[in-house]
Amino acid sequence: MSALPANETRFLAGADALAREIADGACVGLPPDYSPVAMEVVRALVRRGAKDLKLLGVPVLGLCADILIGAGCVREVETSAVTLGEAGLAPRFTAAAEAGTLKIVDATCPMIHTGLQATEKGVPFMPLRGVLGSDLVKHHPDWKTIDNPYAKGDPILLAKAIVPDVALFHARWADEAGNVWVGRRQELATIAHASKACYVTYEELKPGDMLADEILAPGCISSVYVTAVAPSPRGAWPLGVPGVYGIDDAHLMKYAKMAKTAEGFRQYLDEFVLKPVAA
Amino acid sequence: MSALPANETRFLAGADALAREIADGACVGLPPDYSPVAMEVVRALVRRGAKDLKLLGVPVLGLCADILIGAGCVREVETSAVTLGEAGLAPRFTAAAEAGTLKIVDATCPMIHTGLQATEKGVPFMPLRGVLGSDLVKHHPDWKTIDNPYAKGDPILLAKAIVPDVALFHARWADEAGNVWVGRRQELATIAHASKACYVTYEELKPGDMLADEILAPGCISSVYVTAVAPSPRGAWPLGVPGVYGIDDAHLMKYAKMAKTAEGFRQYLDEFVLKPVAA
Amino acid sequence: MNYAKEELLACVIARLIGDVRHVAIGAASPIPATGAFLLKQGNPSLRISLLQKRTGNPFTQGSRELFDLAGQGRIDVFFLGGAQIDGEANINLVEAEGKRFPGSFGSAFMYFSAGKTILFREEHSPRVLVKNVDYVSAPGWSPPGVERRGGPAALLTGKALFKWQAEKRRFLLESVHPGSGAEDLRGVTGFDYDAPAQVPETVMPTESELRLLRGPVAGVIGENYPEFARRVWGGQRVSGARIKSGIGE
Amino acid sequence: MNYAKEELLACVIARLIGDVRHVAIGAASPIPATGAFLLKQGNPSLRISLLQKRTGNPFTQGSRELFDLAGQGRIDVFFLGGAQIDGEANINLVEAEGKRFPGSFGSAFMYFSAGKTILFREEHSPRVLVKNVDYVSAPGWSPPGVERRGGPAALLTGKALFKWQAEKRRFLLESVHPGSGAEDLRGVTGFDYDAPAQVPETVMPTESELRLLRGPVAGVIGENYPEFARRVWGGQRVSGARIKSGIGE
Repeated sequence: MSALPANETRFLAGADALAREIADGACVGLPPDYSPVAMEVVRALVRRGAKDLKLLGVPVLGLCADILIGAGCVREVETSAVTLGEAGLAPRFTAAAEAGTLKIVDATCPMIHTGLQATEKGVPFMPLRGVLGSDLVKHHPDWKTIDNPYAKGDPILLAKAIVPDVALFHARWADEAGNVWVGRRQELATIAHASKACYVTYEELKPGDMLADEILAPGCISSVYVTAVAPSPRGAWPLGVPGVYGIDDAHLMKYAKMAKTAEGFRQYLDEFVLKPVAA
Repeated sequence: MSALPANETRFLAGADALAREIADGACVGLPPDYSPVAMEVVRALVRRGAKDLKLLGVPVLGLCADILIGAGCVREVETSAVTLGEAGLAPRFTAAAEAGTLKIVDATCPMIHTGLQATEKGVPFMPLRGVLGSDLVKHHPDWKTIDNPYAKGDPILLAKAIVPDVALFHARWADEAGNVWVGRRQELATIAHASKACYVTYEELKPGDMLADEILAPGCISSVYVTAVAPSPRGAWPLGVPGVYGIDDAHLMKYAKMAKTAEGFRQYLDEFVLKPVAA
Repeated sequence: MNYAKEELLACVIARLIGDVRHVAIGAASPIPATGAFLLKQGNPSLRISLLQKRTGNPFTQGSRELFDLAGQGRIDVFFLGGAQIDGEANINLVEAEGKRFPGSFGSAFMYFSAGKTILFREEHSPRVLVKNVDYVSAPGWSPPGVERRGGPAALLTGKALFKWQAEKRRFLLESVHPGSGAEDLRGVTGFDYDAPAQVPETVMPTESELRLLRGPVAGVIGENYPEFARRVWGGQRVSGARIKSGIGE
Repeated sequence: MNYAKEELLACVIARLIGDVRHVAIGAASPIPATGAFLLKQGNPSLRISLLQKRTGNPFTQGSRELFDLAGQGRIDVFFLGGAQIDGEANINLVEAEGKRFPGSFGSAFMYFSAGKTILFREEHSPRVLVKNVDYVSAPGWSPPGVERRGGPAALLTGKALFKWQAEKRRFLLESVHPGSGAEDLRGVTGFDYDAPAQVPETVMPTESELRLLRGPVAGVIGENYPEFARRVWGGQRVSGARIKSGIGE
């Protein structure tokens, strides 16, 4: 009855099968590097030559965006930042931005959360305090300043509802009912709730239904939101999964170094992306 | 620096000590009967003769409200409903409403959630679809209809931010760091985030810090929001704690029967409330 | 085969739900829940979200999530009742004639946001089915310009089934339940409605429907509406409970 | 006792935070984090929320919770930097002179919502400290009528400490770090500022501060900023890590 896909989770073979479901041109909502990122799907998107993606950082982007941008898969990003954290600037993002080959919509973290929360609630906008006077407001196509209807002379900013085509992330567990467990990384739930489709890779399959377990349920995203899942052990590498494996800082440093030049980046792709790598 | 209380959880002796912290006249946010209710504190409020409370149902009220209303502790309720579920109408609420001795602000569930979410985000209002044309809109003092600033001729309703003085509920666990675990009952988190003070009784104390545990953290409310906790084993009785004990349906039926008359209700208070009862 | 009135109503509800993906059931609605779980026996992929499911509750974000799901367009069918329901499908859950009812719950939102709403009230009397409700908890229709995803689809009572005609803003009598007395219906209905010359009788439960109701459905309903299950199925509940884990949600 | 520049800056930050309840630290801010954890050694009830804490992250509602906390007025102190910072305390994290920086992060919100913000940027040069930023990621002040809970309190660089004068919308030089050359400061600062006739020298770290930094503080920082800890403290990190569980957060 609605435009949303059927609410039964499909089980796919792996990251490459999942990457084939993400259409060229899609707006893809992605978590930050410290929230499980479906890195193996990111590599699979490069392998399948994805084109014209719009990446939405919820609320910031990191390694996955830099790889996709460097590989030519991305037309536009909307984000509060693109950064490799301690490993420094995201080199391919920076190069593309400075060359003018990438459309960038600059935002600020809570406005992205707010726009997704609007979609989560089914409302066309949601207000946020602050931000006024920032040049972000001048340049963002979807923000509006109104007068607070509850007070006089009290301007307040509105975020327009953001509707990603695809939510993409990695989870510690999926279960046989199609639920996924993301623990405290609840920005992933917000992306899932707001997106038209939601694709998730997982470390491990749990038998049964995690929603029947009072302890696991609070960290779950119900299968009602999950379009398809695929197994991808160590699928977040070189990023981490809290409680399972940490961020591979040495690899991030290596990436930051190699990706400083277009040639180094191509070499990185050859070595770590274009042939599927079991980390 | 802010009006909010210091963010270190205090540990109180029990439900009666906790009830003494809730001032007469306070606006108290309460969960529904199927989310852990701090029933022993409700009984303690009756024992200490609390007065002029305003009860906010998030989003509906049940047994706890009916007892407090019957005992004369309540000046006003704002709620989407007061009900005993399968045990039928809430008899003391119904009697007080029909006698005109209770101020009632009628709301609808998602508008209460929305008003609390506004406070949670620090914004003065938040919109919600639907509801327009309901007589609730005519009578609610804090709702406003505006034109969607993103479209022409598209009226939309706003909820004003709701700021309860007190959030009051029961949790399965508290830990030594002052965090509480409420599992999937995340309406409790919203009440805690939006309230000026938050009081929680708990079934059991967990050693250590649950936020350090990736599995327990997602069901926790951080101590940053928790003013004070107190032990109260079986403190939700005759209501339940998911995964620990169920609702005592027979007792609810008994209550519904006894509370049909003012006399029966006084008898119920004598038997189950005025002397502390270990269920 | 004999059947209880509740069983007949549940069978009608199963048919009214139809071929959808996601039914949500609010507070204290054992008969709608029974109808939904009956339908699920033949359509295991039907998702049923019980707001008050006591164990394994499907919502991980608390009671807000049902409304968020509806706002997102992920709830196809919802159920509403009313202390009063009028001929324009407005419902009143608040107060009438000096009497106070529990309150509007989520009706004012869900009536707009669910794909379709089935109105259900067992009592069929001029006291309940009125010309105009005393208080509009949730309106049956909205003027042009007011965003509204869904609205009423049908009204089921203990005596009859009405179809909602959105363009005419009027109910059409679809069938009268066996033994309810079609001839007296206008006398016990406080609002005017359309009716065919020949009013069909509501289809009775089949034996296979009754077997399902008294077996697996009674089991799952008994977990969440114990009083109701005891009243309707008494002892059968036990046999249902035994196989409950096979049907899940 | 010798000290690293980072240690001096952390000690200044600890003093700037002052007597508050809740400090939040955003992305990639090892020196502010070091200052906060140093302060916590003497004030164990100080709450430090590290947005990117790798284990035992304090947020259970994901990255949104930091901003919600600030919106609720529960964050007393926050830190911001800038590719450019100007004399009116505006910051630019987006772009300048053809160069692209990571982006504004949460600055445009946190600068308004935290009780006070400490501006921190190690590089003290006319390239960073400019008359007017090329792009306002977050404004240093807001016109009357614009709701704003907090704003800048101070600007700390690798050379000096400035106090923000809200009423004058201008920085006041408070102290110059040992060996930074007070006399040259106007030459390397692109904006105008007030200064006392005699500019004091920034207070150096004490031995007890250095002992805490190199012990427990190095341990907790090493967990979350491993590169930084390696660079500043090298081997000491290990001894810190051993006692980390005793200090928690």
